[in-house]
Amino acid sequence: MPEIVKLNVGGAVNAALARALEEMPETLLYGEDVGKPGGVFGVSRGLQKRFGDRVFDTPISETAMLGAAVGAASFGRRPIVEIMWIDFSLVAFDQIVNQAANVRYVSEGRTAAPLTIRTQQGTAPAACAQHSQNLEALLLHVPGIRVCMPRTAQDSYDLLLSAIACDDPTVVIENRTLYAGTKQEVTVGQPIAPIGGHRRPRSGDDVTVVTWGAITQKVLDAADRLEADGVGVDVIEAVWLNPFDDEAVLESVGRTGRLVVVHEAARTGGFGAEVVSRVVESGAQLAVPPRRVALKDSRIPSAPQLAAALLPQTDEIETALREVVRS
Amino acid sequence: MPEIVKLNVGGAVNAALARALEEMPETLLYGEDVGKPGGVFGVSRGLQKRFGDRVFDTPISETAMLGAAVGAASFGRRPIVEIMWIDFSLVAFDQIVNQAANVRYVSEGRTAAPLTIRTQQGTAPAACAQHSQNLEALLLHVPGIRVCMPRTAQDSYDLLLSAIACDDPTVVIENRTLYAGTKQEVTVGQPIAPIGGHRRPRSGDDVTVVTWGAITQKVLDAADRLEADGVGVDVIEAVWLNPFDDEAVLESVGRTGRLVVVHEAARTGGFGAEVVSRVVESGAQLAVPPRRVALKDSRIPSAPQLAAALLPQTDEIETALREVVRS
Amino acid sequence: MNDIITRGLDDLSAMWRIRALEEKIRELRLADQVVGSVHLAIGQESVAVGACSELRAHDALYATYRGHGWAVARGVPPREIFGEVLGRVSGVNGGRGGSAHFSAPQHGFHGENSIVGAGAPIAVGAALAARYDGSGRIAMTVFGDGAMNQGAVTEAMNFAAAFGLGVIFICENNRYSELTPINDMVANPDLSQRATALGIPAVRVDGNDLAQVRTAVRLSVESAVAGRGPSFIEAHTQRLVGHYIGDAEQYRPAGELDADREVEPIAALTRTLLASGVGQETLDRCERRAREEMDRAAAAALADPLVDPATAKEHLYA
Amino acid sequence: MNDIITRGLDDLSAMWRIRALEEKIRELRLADQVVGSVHLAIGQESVAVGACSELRAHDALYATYRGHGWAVARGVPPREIFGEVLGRVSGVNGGRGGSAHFSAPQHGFHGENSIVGAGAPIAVGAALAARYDGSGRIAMTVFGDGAMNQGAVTEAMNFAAAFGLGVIFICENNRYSELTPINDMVANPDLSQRATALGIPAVRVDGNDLAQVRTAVRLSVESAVAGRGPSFIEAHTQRLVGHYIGDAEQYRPAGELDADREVEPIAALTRTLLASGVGQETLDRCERRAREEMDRAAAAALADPLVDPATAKEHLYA
Ligand SMILES: Cc1ncc(C[n+]2csc(CCOP(=O)(O)OP(=O)(O)O)c2C)c(N)n1
Ligand SMILES: Cc1ncc(C[n+]2csc(CCOP(=O)(O)OP(=O)(O)O)c2C)c(N)n1
Ligand SMILES: [Mg+2]
Ligand SMILES: [Mg+2]
Repeated sequence: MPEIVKLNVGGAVNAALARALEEMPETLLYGEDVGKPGGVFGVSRGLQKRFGDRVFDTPISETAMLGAAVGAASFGRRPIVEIMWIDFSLVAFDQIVNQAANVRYVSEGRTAAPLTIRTQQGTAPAACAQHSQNLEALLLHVPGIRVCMPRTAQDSYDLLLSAIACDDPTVVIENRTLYAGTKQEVTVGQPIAPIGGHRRPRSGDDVTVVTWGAITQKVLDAADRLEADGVGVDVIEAVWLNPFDDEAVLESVGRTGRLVVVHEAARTGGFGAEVVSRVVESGAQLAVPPRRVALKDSRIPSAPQLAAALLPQTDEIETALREVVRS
Repeated sequence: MPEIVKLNVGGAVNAALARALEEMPETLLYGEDVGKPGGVFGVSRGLQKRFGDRVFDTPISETAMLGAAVGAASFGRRPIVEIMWIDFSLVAFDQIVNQAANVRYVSEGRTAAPLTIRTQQGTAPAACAQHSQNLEALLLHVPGIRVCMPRTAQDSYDLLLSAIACDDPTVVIENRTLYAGTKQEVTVGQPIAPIGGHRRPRSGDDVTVVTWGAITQKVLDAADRLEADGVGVDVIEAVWLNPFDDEAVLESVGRTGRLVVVHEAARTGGFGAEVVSRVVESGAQLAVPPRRVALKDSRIPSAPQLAAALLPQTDEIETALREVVRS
Repeated sequence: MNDIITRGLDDLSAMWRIRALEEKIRELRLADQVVGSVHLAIGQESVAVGACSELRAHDALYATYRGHGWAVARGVPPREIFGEVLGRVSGVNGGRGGSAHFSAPQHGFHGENSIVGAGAPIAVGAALAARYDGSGRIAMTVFGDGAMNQGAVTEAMNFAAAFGLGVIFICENNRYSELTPINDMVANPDLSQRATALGIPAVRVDGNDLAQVRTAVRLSVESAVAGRGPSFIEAHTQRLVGHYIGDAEQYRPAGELDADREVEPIAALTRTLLASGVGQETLDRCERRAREEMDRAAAAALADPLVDPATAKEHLYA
Repeated sequence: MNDIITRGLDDLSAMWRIRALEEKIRELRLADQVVGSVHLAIGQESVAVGACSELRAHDALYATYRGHGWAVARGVPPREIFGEVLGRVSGVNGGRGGSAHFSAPQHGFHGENSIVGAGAPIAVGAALAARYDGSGRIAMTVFGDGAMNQGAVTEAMNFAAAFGLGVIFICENNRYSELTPINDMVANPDLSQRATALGIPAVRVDGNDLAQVRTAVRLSVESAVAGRGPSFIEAHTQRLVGHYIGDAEQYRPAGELDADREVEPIAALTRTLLASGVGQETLDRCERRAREEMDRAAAAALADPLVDPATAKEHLYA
């Protein structure tokens, strides 16, 4: 019984969590302030009331939270754990990399860890260096962990459900600056899709942009500016980063012969390098060298004007696109 | 008073530590079993006897160990902390990424964290999945952290001293399979070099290989096989990964027009992608698409025959080189 | 006036300086002149004032994101704090730290930390350094009740205990970790017992009582200086505001805030001083002077130039 | 024979099975038939035998890299353990886990863990699941003295305590963490007090005394089943061998090993049974049968085919 409702991103996450708790009795939802208070971003509001002790608050113990998820998952539960900021996952990275990622492989498939880590990342004004990082690349270097980064309300709903239904440890990386945005039409209640795939919020034949996360909006703004000048930008939004949709990217680059990758994470060692590498290794013919637009390698200063100087901005993306198209 | 002595890699590390403790009274050396027992690999043997309480054992508390290094470093000490296996750094990744890396930048240069993390990584037969990872790429995505990977006895000595003398947090990633190797001639007592630079253990004009760490030996073996057929392989060993010596790589690729990157770490999101990206972004003309040879994305199984099937082997490197040269 | 009253007025002024600074920051935040996340310690001032009054200039303090008051108590100039949260050149870290992550080592304020529990191991390092440099420095680290459940804090306490390092661990138990009551997250509400179990002398004090805080800290300093290692102080306190600005505080039981306002340290000390015969206008002057100082400091900081974005890439490496 | 003697002989046999398995693995390791890191628990068998005898089939056990004995005590067939460390198809995880990281959930053995302390939070999850599935399952996690200093263990204990989860924490205090005495790394050698401070009932037992281990575990199981939450048991024990094969054991004070050999559980129980009138040949038979079983199992595993490298990429994802 699919249905169209108006939800902002936070509401869409809430709706997806509610549906998962409703339809999958094996789900648990927990994290710091997730239960009674309904989450520091209000995203789990009302769920404890509705689902009782399957939704609960935890001590500030990320290692225990994630370890407990690994254990509960191997006994038929499907835990959904909120790590309030991706930066905090670093106090418990062992449980993701050395524990969750190994469960299925090392046990030769005898055990599994169908758990979902919901977290959020990104820069916001004056959030401070320890609350500003974009760390998807760390997770993407860990075989065994699935990763997605929804942006729209629809994807925030859909991808979270796909992640929860997925039988492997999956990290859903949201962005707190999007939660309270305007309401969008979201189709809810559709069958849950398997993980994987991409989105193409703009299409064009002149240059391919691969991007993901909140910065996609800046890419779209830049694309609109080029569009106004008759330049067609093919924007591949890699909402799933593991599995990554190589084919979509290669098909697009095959048409455009030009590639720009944009991410908010630090340039060096970011996943943009992987995308560039896969494209050039494929033998795709590029008319001009590929480009990455990303955080200039740095820590993130609190003062907004300083951070802005380091982060990729619409103008910088536009310039990169124009240069690539021009050459 | 430079002098040539015969040391294996473990001995070279020991000699470098002894020299640092001797010449830099502000150094401290600590870690689990590092003091009295002299390290589980014997690498710090004799140092506690010689340098007293500046060399000590610690509880199994990596977070406390690294946090204490950050604190002590800001008060004029120069701590050298051993993290026994790089895999264990994940229980304390916060102290590296959110703490050590931020000290200088966030304080606007008022505070510094001149600490060295000595660790080792790599695959060894039946080491198990939690003692086998090559994780340099995680650190290389963290602005603010310097990283090197010595392999020869000479570099194990030289780079460690450069790292210790460096005024930023630096991770020296050794490889336990090399410690007990045969003794090599090592020049000790030279002035300590600044961080940075590369090595070129083979030179040639037909294909460039960029590699680092223990697997360099397999690259050299493969290069020798090609050499026998008159194919010149230019091997750039990136002993320093941050700072990375772009120029050396671009110069080599400029001559050869062919690039292969080899690392033991997992392929996806490995630092090989960064190297490939930097080369192609530079506009370097490649005659054939670049190639990466790396761990097939996987956890590492204990059984040696299984692990061998996933790890890059000399044959595979040789094949990649031949294919690249042939095309 | 006798000594007790003089000290009382000094304390009152010290607390008012913190509260006035924080209320000013709140005002600027609500006016969107300050942006981002701001964590106030309104109601908790006595712990910072009492503890810092027992530290020596060369001791090292490590605080959390809720650290403005501790910085003020350590002597960080208010204009530099305002400048910091406003991204001005006068900012103590040129705007790079911000409200939740600034430091001023020149004032013995070795920084806030926005990762729960992460400051504790770092403070241990400051005490470790003192073993070798002959400075006699001790380190103090302050964190909340919730931080006790973060593994880093236990590791830090054990490390300090095992090596007899001069660290004072102060747990400001304000009953809540963000929006969640600490007593729902532990089986034993006496958090100090965790330190005892690690071999660390531990006490629980009424954090609203400056004398209790001072005595506990003084004994801890003496113990550390004498080489007897770390101490732990659980100081019961309360925050009279939300965890962050905008916190709807729905987690508070009815009447709690009213009761807290009765016992909070500025109200309590004001009452005591009044009962000791100090005149209302003397007390009011403490508040007024503090507010005037902070108004001036904020105005000065607002008039300071913004940090130049061209400097954003500096100081990543030596 | 009376019941006590019967039980004693069963226990002796159970301990001999573990020791014989481990000595066989050591032999294979020294002959380079087994490769890599191997951690033996020779001397510690009584803790595993006593604790596992009180668990029910559906309970979940989490061990460390030093876990062979716990696996045997849980009922994992020796041939599958030998197969595992030898990389054979008969291996309980097809050689992917190896000596230090294998698991056999079908026997309630939810795995070894080679990260110190990391198994404890995972065990908490098994108990958490039991809250919802009506299974009545309880979880047991065993770790060493050194693991107490890893933050994960405190976090796990508090998590279990706060939520009243049915977890039994067993700390095998064998006096050493690798090559370092635990008493040099803590200020308070009574590790059980850390659990008490978290609100967890805790006891210290002589791990060489099967009756003490059993009683402590039985009470803990009862308490967990009754919904009274976690328990903590510090079992004092000793390893008669190095931390790893090849450990020179220079850290041992003179005479320590001789004293340990006097009290170690197989020697102790053998003495008791002799004193109770059991004949030497009956006791010898326990040992001989165990050794024969393990020789057979090892031989069978050695004859099993190696796992096919072509399967190496399987099972990364669902
Ligand atoms: C490792 C980590 N987990 C979670 C958070 C989010 N967080 C910030 S403050 C806080 C509550 C801390 O409570 P408490 O320790 O009692 O200190 P208080 O804020 O009450 O002063 C939490 C959960 C964080 N910053 N770091
Ligand atoms: C997080 C982490 N740090 C360090 C190690 C290396 N290590 C393996 S076993 C061990 C000693 C553990 O001692 P204890 O907990 O007493 O257990 P025991 O080995 O005595 O059974 C250490 C330090 C590790 N595996 N994981
Ligand atoms: Mg609190
Ligand atoms: Mg031990």
